[in-house]
Amino acid sequence: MRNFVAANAAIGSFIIGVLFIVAGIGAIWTPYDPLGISFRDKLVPPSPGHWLGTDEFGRDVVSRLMAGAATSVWISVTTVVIAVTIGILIGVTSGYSRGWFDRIVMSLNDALLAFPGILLALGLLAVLGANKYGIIVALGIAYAPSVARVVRGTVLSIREREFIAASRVVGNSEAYTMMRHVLPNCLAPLTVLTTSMFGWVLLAESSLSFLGLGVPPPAPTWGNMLASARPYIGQAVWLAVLPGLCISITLLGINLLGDALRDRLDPRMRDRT
Amino acid sequence: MFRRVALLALGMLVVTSPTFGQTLRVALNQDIRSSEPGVNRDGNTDVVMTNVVEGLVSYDKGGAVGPLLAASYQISPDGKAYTFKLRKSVRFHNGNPLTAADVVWNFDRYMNPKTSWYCLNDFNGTNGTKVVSYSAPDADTFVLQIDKPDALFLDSMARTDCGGLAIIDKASLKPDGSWDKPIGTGPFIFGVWKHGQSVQFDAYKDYVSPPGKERDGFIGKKAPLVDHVVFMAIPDGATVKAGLESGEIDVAVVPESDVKELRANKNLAVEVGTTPVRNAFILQTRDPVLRDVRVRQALAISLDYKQIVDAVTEGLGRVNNSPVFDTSGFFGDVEKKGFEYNPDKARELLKEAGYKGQQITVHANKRSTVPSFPMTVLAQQMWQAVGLNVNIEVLDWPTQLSKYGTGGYMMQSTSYSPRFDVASGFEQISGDKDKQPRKVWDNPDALTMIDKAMETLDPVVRQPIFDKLHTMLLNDVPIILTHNRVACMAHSAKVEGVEPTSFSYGMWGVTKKD
Amino acid sequence: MEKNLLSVDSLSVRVTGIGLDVVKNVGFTVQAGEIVGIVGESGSGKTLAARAAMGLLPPGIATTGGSIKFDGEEIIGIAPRRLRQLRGSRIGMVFQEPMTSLNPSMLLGHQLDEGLALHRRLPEAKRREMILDMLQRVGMDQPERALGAYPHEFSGGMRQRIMLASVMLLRPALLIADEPTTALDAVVQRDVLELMVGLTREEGTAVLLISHDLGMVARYCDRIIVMCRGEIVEQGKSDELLARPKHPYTRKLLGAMPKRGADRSFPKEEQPIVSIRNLVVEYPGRQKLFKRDPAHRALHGIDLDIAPKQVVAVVGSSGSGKTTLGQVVAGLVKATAGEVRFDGAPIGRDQKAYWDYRMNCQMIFQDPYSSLDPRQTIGQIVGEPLRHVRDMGTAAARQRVVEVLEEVKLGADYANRFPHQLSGGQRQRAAIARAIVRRPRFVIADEAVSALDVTVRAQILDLFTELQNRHGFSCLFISHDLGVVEQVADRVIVMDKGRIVEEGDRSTIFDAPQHPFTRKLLSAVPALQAAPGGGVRLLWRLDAPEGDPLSSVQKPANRPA
Amino acid sequence: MLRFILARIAMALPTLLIVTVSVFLLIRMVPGDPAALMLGDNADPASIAMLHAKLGLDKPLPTQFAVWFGNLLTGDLGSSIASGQQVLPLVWSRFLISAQVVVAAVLLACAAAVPAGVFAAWRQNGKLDIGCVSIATLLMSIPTFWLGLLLLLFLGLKLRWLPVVGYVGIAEDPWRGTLYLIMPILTLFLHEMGVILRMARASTLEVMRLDYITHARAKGLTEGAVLWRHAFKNSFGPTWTLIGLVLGNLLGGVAVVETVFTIPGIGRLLVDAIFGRDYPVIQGCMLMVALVYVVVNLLVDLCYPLFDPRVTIE
Repeated sequence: MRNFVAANAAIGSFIIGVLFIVAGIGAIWTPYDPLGISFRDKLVPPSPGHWLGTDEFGRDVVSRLMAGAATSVWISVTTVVIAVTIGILIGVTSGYSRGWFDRIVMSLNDALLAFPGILLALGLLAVLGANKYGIIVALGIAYAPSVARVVRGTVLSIREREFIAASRVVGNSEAYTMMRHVLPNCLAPLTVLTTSMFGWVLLAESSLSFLGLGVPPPAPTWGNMLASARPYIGQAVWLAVLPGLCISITLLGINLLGDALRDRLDPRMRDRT
Repeated sequence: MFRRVALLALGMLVVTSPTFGQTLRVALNQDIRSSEPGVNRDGNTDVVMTNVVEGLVSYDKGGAVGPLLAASYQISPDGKAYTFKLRKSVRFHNGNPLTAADVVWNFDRYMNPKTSWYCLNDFNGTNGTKVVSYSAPDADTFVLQIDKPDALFLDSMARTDCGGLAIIDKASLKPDGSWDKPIGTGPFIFGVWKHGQSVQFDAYKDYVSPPGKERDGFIGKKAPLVDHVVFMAIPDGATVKAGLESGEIDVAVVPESDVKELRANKNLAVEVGTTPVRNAFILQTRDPVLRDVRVRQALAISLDYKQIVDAVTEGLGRVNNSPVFDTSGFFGDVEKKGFEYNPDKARELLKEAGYKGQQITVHANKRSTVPSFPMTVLAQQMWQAVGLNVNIEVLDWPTQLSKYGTGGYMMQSTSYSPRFDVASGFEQISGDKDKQPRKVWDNPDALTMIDKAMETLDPVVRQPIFDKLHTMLLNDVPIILTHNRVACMAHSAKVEGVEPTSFSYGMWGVTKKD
Repeated sequence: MEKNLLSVDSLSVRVTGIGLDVVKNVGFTVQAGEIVGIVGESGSGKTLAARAAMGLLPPGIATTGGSIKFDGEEIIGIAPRRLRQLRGSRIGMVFQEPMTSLNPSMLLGHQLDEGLALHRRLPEAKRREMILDMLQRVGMDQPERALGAYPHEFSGGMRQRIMLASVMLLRPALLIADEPTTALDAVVQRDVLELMVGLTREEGTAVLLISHDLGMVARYCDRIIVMCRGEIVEQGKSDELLARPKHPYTRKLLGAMPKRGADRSFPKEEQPIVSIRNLVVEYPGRQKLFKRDPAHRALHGIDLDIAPKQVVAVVGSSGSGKTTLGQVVAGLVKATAGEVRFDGAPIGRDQKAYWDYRMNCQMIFQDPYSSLDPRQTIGQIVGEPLRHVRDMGTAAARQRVVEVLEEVKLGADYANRFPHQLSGGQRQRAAIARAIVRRPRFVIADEAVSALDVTVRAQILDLFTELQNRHGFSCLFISHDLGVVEQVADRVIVMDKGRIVEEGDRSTIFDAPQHPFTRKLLSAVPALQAAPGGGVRLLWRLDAPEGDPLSSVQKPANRPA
Repeated sequence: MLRFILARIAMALPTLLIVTVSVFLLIRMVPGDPAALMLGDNADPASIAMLHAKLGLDKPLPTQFAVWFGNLLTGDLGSSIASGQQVLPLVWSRFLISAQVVVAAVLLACAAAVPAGVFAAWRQNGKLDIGCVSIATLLMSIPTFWLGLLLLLFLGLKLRWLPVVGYVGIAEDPWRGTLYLIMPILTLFLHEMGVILRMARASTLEVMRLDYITHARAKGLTEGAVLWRHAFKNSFGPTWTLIGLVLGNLLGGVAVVETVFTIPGIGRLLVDAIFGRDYPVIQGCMLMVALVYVVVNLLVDLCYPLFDPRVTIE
């Protein structure tokens, strides 16, 4: 099992590492122009010229997958950063202050949780303009409540630990205690959450794109590639299979990595017993 | 014992499949909006409902108006009085005979604002012609007065979006006056409607066909040749294709891109035809950049239309830069001449206009029924090739439409709904932008000419006007029309009689072999 | 020669994943009806050695050699079916943690009946009768009601009795008791042990009692086995082993038992450094939808004076309010009424007095695993209180941290380590360093040594006494452990249910207790008296007071020590 | 009990109110006008004004909300702009269709995943465990829309085992109705099975460490009895909460699967209503979704004491 865990961690890190490298390359260089159309090369099956074939506009699928990786990774990372930042702010203040402030913030939070992301995304997209920034803000706001919940829970449990009392006895102010002792100790569970959330956001972006609410074409993301491949599923199977495969493999990597992180971080979380 | 089992099995069959006989399954990309013609509608609903209801007049396949429930009609010399003679022995689906009194009752209903008839403003004087009075002098005669001569009045009566002024039986309403379901005179009876899923029509065995030897648009020979037609709402194109291949769908409108693949399947056939739907890029002539006609001209002549149309229609469509649809009688040599593809000249024009790479944003949408998105993607590359900095913004359709309605765009890739009358087709895009921001062409000369064309139906008067308008439009470039929609009807090889036009969902005259 | 009921021979147990031997070549025997104790500190392998006898090693840990014979039958490699027949029926087991050793989601009646139904073919009515009878014998007031209840409805002591009942129902030949009372209060601890010993004597069941508490084991066991780091270092008859320990480790264990320190006297007229007047703490009841639960009063008007340089101990069982008292005095909990004065100034009203007090009052917490921020280095943790010392530069602060770390015998190089890299004792040293780094005049120690192993506890107590003598801070020492209190306290305050029931000098309280509650507390704890030859003698301070619910249960014969 | 339910509902009311108000505002902030959509390129100002008046969209926003909210209190959610159907029966009937898919999938997933998870935990680190965890992680990583597409391609088009088009209610035609539901249920089932299996395994592992499991073994119980009577029931709490969450989320958000398999459920109704700017339907759907979320959570909490008697409902 030890080997299994280690192997999983290695596979997970490898997949995510490759993803980031591909995304990094895809952001600056791709074999073909991911937006460059070519009438003659429509729906070319995988071949030496186009390793993974071309799509309905004759655009090279490898290039689009790479550029899509760049967009997807960029969106996911930025979204997670936004969600985590907002979530931490809300979670820590509400968890640490408790009382009526906590109650109000948390009922707002619950309302947001009960709100389907798709509607929120559409609304914000329309207000912010249909581009990837809209998606980022919308998903960021949609996922911040989950972070806030976890952070608040962690804060509540950390508050009860004796080193917080110790800090107060020393004469430290509440704000200092929060910044210096509470916040750093929230980070371990947050790391695990952040990893999983990276996967959720990737999936959410793909789902939204699939429903036609995501990053608008022609800019490629895996989700909208998959969505626009649907009509060609009979003629050009690779178009539908490849982006889905990319999403699945990435999610697998994230899940494996998340598990490994949880295994690594949990014993320390439990060291109070 | 064995017989009892067999009987039982038969009994189960009866329970599980309530419909007997020939059933034609037709895919719709969206459920019909309502069963109330001309009130709660969209393009699909209009045509689907022509299976059930009929008006006094309607279109033939060339877009000319002809009698449907009327046997004939006469227009008074002053052009203000219309007299319709009704066809004899026409009965509603519930067996009631059609009389002129029914027509009066229907007009009462449509002209009542409470009905919220879609075309009320085109008949009550708000947007032009006003119906002054109507009456039924005898059971077969209906007389109607309008306030001024209007060459297009019959066309308005035939308009499918107005419900074709469908004549329905009083029993279509519930006792409280609210809508129940349409009891019309069409070849099919409105059957079970499962909202969001499917609507079933059953053959009207006692249907009396209008005169004619063969099918002719919405008129001509009409007869229900299958027992049932089920229109199934399937929004997803891939699913539709799968359904055609598996035999679960008999008839469907398919995108051009599927034609080749489907034709390769020997169980399927595809009919192709063109419709008066016009696909276009529209340009905001009041935009700081596009105000300069040279920039607009450059945009127009930097496109290789043949390549774009071939690409988006898979070689099935024809380039048409004119608002006159290419199957119209008015589509002549002048109209055939469109924009001249000349990238070098486009670059020159841009230079003259002092264009310095200002960004031009084109709104497009990804609705599967229109080529808005692929057209824009293809055009973008050609525009970029001559140095136009064009950016695509994909919007959802309601958003694009609301920007269209307020004129809040630089360019949009859009499609115009069919107008069988060519003058109406011009009127659709032209008008005073101050009053109606959605209008794209506000050249005052053009507006005067369009008004003149609407006063008559005489081709000798009209043709030169349309020719002139077409030429002016090519010069002004408020709109870049590319081609008329290609209708591709895929159907099972067992099915015959499908017509791939605007009338495609009219299922009379269609047969299905076992 | 008596027949061996259990005989373990050169047993080795290994953590297979990392190849660590946790029990090495251990051999011992248990005879029928005998009570044998295994004593050792955490990590000594005592629990694993005993569990191996039932084939109940946790996953990832396995026997690698030796033999275990129960009633002549080899346990290692036995068929699972046969092993299951032995378990419960012939060998029973009682666990340490009463909170987790009963299934929380199963009715007690079912849990008690489960083993009985499995091993004894008896009609249901008969089984029920047996269960009720056994519950009565373990001192349940309403056995009938207990059958239809869930474990969480009972206190820890009660649960341990139920546990005992469920095991003894089957009259096993051997009972393995793994720290059966460690998690309980001293008073309850004694009750449960007496009950266990009484019951097993009656049924003739042999007991293998595993404990870290040498005093307790010596009190009840015929023979004692001492384990250290997986090996048996010494075994023998209880009184002999106590009186004449041979192995140095045994001697070290005995030496670590708390002993009364030297008496100190304090001038009466001096102004108390901290004085508490009429202190009341109420916790508001939970807010329900339309009303509030009644408030819970944790402290009922406490008065208390602490003289300079004096160590005042507060003792009491759990729920007595002693921890709340410490928290109020430390300023962690707000008092509902009453006041705390520092140097005569009430700290509640005067900002300056409060800050003065804050600077001079520090606290040592119970759990060294929770009281140190896991994300900071020991240096940061210890140095943190110096932030508030005016006119102390960074260099001076660093110097002070090093000084203090050396004082608590950690050494300067510990400053860069993180808490999880330290052992429990080292962490508690760091916690003490943090408490004294600002040279406070008053320290609150809340169960400061309760979580530590016996030998470590002795070292920490010595360190504490040494520091207290050197720096002369006053101390409020909160503990449930009378032995520890006897070692360090100058004055003792006995609390029960939020009130002070008795207070006085150490010798008065320990030698001439007045209040029945104090007497009961004392009676539960054994004391050791140094005996010639480096050994000790075991003494019970007092007999169980009258009216003890256990007096009906037959008590073991009091063997002379 | 009743009091607890009332209290929970009282607590949920602000949440519902916030959802209601924000949906109302948000959807109206989005550009697009239902009247313009109905009129298409024939949208002259007079006709739009007429339609607005008919739909009540000409009034100021607070008035519109007051009217809608007032009707809501009388149980009237208005009628769809697009189809004219009453919103309440429309939303309810679509919800039932979604619920039938979701509940079936989740029940099946539980039936398969919970025992598998418990067994995997029992055989921790064994081959069975590693196999289960690997499969679960893999299943969890496949997005439902892709999984659905692959199933459609394989089971529907290649093998022709199952129909790919349309939907028939179970009530009208049990046999064909079932055939249509197999693929969507299978898709959701596979995905949720991964999630639930991991949770069941993790929480069983937590419990397996506790003394009462050793105690049960020490009584001589068979491994089966230990596992089911002692481990399973105590470990089911967290899994149960997760199942509640999954149910609550799925019931409001199976739009993707419904789109792939053309099932007229509430998710697709919502998406269609959004694209059609059908305000009353959007509001009705959202209210329903939020309500379902609240009710499912309430039911989960009410059932919790069955698995853990320490949790009481008061």
